[in-house]
Amino acid sequence: MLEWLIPAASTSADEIDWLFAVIFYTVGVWFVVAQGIFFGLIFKFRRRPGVRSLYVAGETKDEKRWISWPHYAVIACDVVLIAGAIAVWRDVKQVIPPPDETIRVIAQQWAWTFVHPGPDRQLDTPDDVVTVNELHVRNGTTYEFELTSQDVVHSFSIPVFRLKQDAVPGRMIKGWFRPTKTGTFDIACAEMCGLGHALMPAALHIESAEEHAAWLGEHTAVAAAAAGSRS
Amino acid sequence: MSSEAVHADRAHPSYVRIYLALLVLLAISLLGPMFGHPIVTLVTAFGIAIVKATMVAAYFMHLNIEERYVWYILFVMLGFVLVMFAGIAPDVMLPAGQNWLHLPITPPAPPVHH
Amino acid sequence: MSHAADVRAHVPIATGRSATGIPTARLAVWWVLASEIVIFGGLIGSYVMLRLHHPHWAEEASHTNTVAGAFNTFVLLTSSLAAVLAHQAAEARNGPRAARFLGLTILGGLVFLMVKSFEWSNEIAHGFTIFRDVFWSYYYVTCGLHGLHVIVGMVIMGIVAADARRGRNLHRVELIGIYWHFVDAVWIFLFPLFYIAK
Amino acid sequence: MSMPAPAHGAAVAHAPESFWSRYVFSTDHKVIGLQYMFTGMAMALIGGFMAYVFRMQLAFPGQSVPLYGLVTAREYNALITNHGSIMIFWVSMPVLIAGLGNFLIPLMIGCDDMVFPRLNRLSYQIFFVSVVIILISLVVPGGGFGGAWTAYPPLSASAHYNHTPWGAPLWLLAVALEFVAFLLGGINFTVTVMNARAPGMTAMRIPIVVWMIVIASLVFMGSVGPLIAGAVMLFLDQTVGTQFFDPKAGGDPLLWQHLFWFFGHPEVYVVLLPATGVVAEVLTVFARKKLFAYKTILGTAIATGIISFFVWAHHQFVAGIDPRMAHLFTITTLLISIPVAEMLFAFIATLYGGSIEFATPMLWALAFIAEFLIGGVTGIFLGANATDIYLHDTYFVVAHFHYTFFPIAIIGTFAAITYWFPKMFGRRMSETLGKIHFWGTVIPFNLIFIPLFLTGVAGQHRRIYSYENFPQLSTPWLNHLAVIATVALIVMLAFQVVFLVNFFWSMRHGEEVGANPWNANTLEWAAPSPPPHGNFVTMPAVYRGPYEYGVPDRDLDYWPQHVPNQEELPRA
Repeated sequence: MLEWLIPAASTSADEIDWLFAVIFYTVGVWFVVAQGIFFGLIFKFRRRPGVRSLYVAGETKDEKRWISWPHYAVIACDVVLIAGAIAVWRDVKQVIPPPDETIRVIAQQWAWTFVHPGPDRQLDTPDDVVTVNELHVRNGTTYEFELTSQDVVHSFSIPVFRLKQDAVPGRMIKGWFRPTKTGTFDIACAEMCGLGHALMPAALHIESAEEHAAWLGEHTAVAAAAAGSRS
Repeated sequence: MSSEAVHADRAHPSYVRIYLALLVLLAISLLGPMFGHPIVTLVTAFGIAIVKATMVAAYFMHLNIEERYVWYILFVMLGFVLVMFAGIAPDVMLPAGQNWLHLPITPPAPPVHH
Repeated sequence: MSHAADVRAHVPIATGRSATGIPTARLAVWWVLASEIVIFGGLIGSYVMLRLHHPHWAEEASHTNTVAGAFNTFVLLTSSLAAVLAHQAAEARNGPRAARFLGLTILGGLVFLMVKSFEWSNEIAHGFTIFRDVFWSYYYVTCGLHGLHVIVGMVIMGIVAADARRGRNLHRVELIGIYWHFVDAVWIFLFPLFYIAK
Repeated sequence: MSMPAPAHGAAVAHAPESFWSRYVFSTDHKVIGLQYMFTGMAMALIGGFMAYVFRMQLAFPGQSVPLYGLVTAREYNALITNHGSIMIFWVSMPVLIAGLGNFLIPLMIGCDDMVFPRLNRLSYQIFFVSVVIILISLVVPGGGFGGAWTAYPPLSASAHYNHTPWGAPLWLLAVALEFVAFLLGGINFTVTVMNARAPGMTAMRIPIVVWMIVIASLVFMGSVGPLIAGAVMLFLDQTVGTQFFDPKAGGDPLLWQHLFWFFGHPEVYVVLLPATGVVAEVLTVFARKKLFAYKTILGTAIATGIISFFVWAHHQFVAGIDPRMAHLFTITTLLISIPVAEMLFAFIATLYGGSIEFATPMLWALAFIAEFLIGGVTGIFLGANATDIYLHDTYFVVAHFHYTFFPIAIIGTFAAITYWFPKMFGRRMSETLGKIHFWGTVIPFNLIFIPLFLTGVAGQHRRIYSYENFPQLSTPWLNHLAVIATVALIVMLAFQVVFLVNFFWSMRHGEEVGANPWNANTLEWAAPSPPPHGNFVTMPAVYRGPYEYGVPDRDLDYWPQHVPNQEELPRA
């Protein structure tokens, strides 16, 4: 149901959207029932002349079941939701599938630097493509990212991937995504990082294999030329 | 206030003897590192610190004759500290974990001796 | 008694009640110590984590002065003994004797602070300042916070001793003693943490 | 009227006092409670004005805000940071814990004052200094601190990053002083309730609200210590240049996050519990019902307090903590829903068989339950680690948070003020104005935050002063939602004028009432309205629990705690 509001463009997004829906319907039922009983009681037991309130201590087992049964039901729902949350988290954050490519993401006040592995699909080779505030990925490819920060805490957030990971200075954090839809989307910083926090947008370009190869070709040529002129 | 009455009536233990025991423990904790074995040092340093602190609490702070729940209050607070430690240590204490690692730092150079 | 004096001397009925059996003031001291446990616990806990994280801190720790630390432990233990003897004297309603023992305790605190300042000035002179490494930041901040507690304890103890000499508020001798023993117990842990484990 | 032995309270009550010693440097718990409450209300106006300014910026970015002017990014950051800090530390805490605790605890447990009146006064004075400091921090060179109320280092640790060389340390100093004030106050509350109860006031006869304030004080005491230590470290980082949280030197930014949230999450329950206590008192009085399952409610409160120490890292699921730890914290977080839900069930069950009168305090109490349910169920989305990846730091969090804190700090407070106003000032507030104010607050409140749930789910991040740079996150319909929220906020703020008029008018001109206008059972209603210094004419003793409403075979449908079993009150 999240796709009604924002497109889902990665495998993780589908899983998270599924969990969101499960939680939504579970707590939705609770919410409707609880509010229904609540307002029903308010209406039924509004003050009427000559009617005295009942004396119910709620201490006997017989009376307590009115709260202990819902209590057990809450526990049951919690168990289901915990299981769902753990399963999805495991897939999304904990276990990184064997990646096709690795990209490096470096956050700083107030820009994103992306190191793409280039046509050879290996990082730290001469054909790496370094861009600022612009990330190009190939549709249907499993990417691992290595996230670091140069100064303060930032957060690497791609809403269409349902991806969010803080970039913490002093540590390198890995994650992964696998795009499923082409297009251009927003990347944002989601953690307060100073005056320019709102000025950290980056563009995510998810391209088909051909488009991506063309883009890489363009940029590796530029990179190679730059490297050549420098040497 | 019955406990006040109990307080006034009870015989004080020999505080000097407890004090001497504490000094002996202090000496042991100083001798511990001389064995050169890390586990011995750990036990003589921190094991004995716990014993000493318990003795001070029990005899000098009179927790041994105080209402029992004061112990509980203090231990619950210690428990919260342990919970805090257990929750934080996997991130701060370990050099790396699942999908993350601390980037290396350069330790400070030895100071220049004048 | 005039009205103004009456207001000043007024003690609420509440203060004299003791539903738990523990006198109100002593119960409050226990709660103060309970909240102090988490403050020192937070500081020491973070120190231990980072200490185990950084292997080079052992090297830094080897520059602390174990002899001075051990001597200070001895001084604090001795001052605690004086504090507990003061309490014993106060329970026997012997105010002047309690005041003399409290004086000894304050003296112990003074010696502790003098040794500490000797240590610190020595270390700073050798380049081990608070800025050198996070280890030293913890060293100065933890011992500094503890030292602050020593100073506060000495000031309060001076007030209590002055009262006790005139035989007033003798129950406070026990309260300040409990606080002092707690400060002592904290030091008992700081000593191995900063001076022995190397 | 029989007077107690004049050596105690009563004699002092009539001692002549100057304005200063009576209202400013008083040691009377009621005066100190009202000082906290008025200070909190004044700060609420400041925090509300801040909300108005940044909501205007969000609805109409880049346009001059009436009564303020243009909002720069720096000012926006300072506004949201201080809105959050002020509303939590200088509104919720002083009003719900310190204000209500001071005013109610001695009255409700039947004694003449706190056990340490001068410590109590000191606690307010420290608090007042912290208020002055936080207000000064807003106008110093560089502006107020803008690193969010969580103050994550290294941003908060160095002016090089946050560009507020004065604002950041002053903010931290104010927060730390506020902690010290509430630590002193909490110790005082706890010792008072433990030791100074009236004869017969056994543990199971203490009104729930007193229990809640004590549990909250203890949770605060147990959780704030590490953050006080952390605040010392961060303050040194900011001012003298140590590197406790600087990763380049071996410090760890995550350490602060942990220390902060180890306190920050229990803090939610620190303010929640007193508010639920208020709701319990009001529900029973206006439904004329015994509280359903007193012991269970008490048990859930204690369980909530304890579990709250095990959940903090759910604020940090995507902050770089080890992903395996996130599982543990998800489990504990969803577990904490169990006692809280059960407490709400018990409140709802209390209504069963009642005779519900819709007086203003009751409306507020009922609104608390209805609105807090929304806050509770949306919390599940954030407690589940997987959905939190997406929702973390979006407006969904903001909306969820306000659906918990608004019922706590605003609705709960209004329930308390309207309910205890007759006791505080000896007069009634206007019911008509009260009801206008109620609907004028609750309806706009929902119109503010339901749109924010939607913008959050659509991906809008919080703490962004303008979305113009994000083509996907500034679509027209998201902007419409922002405008709806902002207009609703302005309407809600406007309706607060009704409350202020009602409050100050009723203080002088409201209908005078006797000691027990609501026919309630708890001990504070046995004291005159307003109670004199020393509270009770005769120190009361307690014969039964606080919620004996509708007892069969009695003429009256209430049975005050201090009335001996044989005695009947004259018919009201």
